[in-house]
Amino acid sequence: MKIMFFGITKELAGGPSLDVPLQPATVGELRGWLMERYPAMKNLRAVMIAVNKTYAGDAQPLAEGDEVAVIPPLSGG
Amino acid sequence: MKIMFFGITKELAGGPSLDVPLQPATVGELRGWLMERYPAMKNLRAVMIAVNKTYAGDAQPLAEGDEVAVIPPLSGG
Amino acid sequence: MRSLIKIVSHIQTDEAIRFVESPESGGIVTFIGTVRNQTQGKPVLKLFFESYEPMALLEMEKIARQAAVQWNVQHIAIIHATGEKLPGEEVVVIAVAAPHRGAAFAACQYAIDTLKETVPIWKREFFEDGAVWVAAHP
Amino acid sequence: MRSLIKIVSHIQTDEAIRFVESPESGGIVTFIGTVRNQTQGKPVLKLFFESYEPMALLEMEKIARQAAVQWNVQHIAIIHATGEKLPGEEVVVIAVAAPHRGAAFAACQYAIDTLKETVPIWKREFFEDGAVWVAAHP
Repeated sequence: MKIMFFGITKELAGGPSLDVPLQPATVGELRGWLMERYPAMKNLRAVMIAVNKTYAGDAQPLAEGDEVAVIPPLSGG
Repeated sequence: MKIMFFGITKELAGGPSLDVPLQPATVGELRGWLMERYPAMKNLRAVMIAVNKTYAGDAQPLAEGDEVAVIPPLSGG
Repeated sequence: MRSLIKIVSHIQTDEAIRFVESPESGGIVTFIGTVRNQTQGKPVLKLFFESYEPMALLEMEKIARQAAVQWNVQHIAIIHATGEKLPGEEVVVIAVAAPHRGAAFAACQYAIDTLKETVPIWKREFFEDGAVWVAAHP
Repeated sequence: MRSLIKIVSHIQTDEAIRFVESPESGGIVTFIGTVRNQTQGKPVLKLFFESYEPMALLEMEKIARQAAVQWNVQHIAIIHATGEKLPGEEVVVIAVAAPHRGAAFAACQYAIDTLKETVPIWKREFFEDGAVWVAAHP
């Protein structure tokens, strides 16, 4: 499964996207995998995950083909 | 003393200004004289008097040379 | 604080916004009042605005000063039109720049609310069957 | 309701205002956010804005719909800039037309407050001695 990074997470991940080798079953599982791989993301004020362009809770299941994005703290406006 | 009229009071007075024959001692006295001369002004929602470009209460004394204006209900904006 | 206070025959919204913009302030709130094409369902053909101009300008300046004191407004522009205005045309524009956007919103709303209550300007509404001075009678 | 939702490289304030103006509405409130030349006293050289554009547009549309439902907004424009922006340049403009001005003020403030909370856009601040992603860390 491919995930996208934005803002500071793009820097921490070293690029705008990544192929996750395993298919995580839920958003929470993906989050755990990310925090293990990029420990510096634990220092961020918050990290949200969007699935198919909508904010998703940790319980939400993930399916192949979902558009998944890592959303660091917002600062628009 | 000369007074100015605006908006609907200009129509009721038949012109933009008027020489008041006597010198009223106070704003209240002027107001009484106006309401007697133009009874239709009594039907307005409110009539304020401005002296030297500032709203004035009925107790305020009037002097010769004051710039006096009759201010019907406002509707700017 | 910079303030721009004017009564004009034709409103330039952009002039008000450009006047208050500055690299020191982060937020600008504007209110623009336009002529509506109806009043309580009755078609309006046009409006006519009259002012007691020297006093109106003084009252508008009081509003600007109060906004500066109460909400720490950095820059403010208050421009009102007089004369004939057709539906859709702009009648008033108020632009406020403040360090915090909540203050800019509050100050701009204060300015238009107070303008309607204190600034000697009068509006005559023209309908197909006649005209009235708005709000004159109870 | 008409709504104009865009992410652009250069903001045209006037486009937002013209879009929401109509003879049916009497009041327009706008919020314009510009780049400040300092953050807590530290000079800012420039900003860089990045967005997750398709999701940002969806979240901006949600704001427009909520404003329409909650405040009876007639027309709304929400335009955000991305890319490099210098101090004084415009970053965001929101224009709201509503039948009553109180509703227009409330809806415009709701729109900018919510945009900052929900729309996936990120700002990087450049100082003389480095750069930071704003609000990223506690």
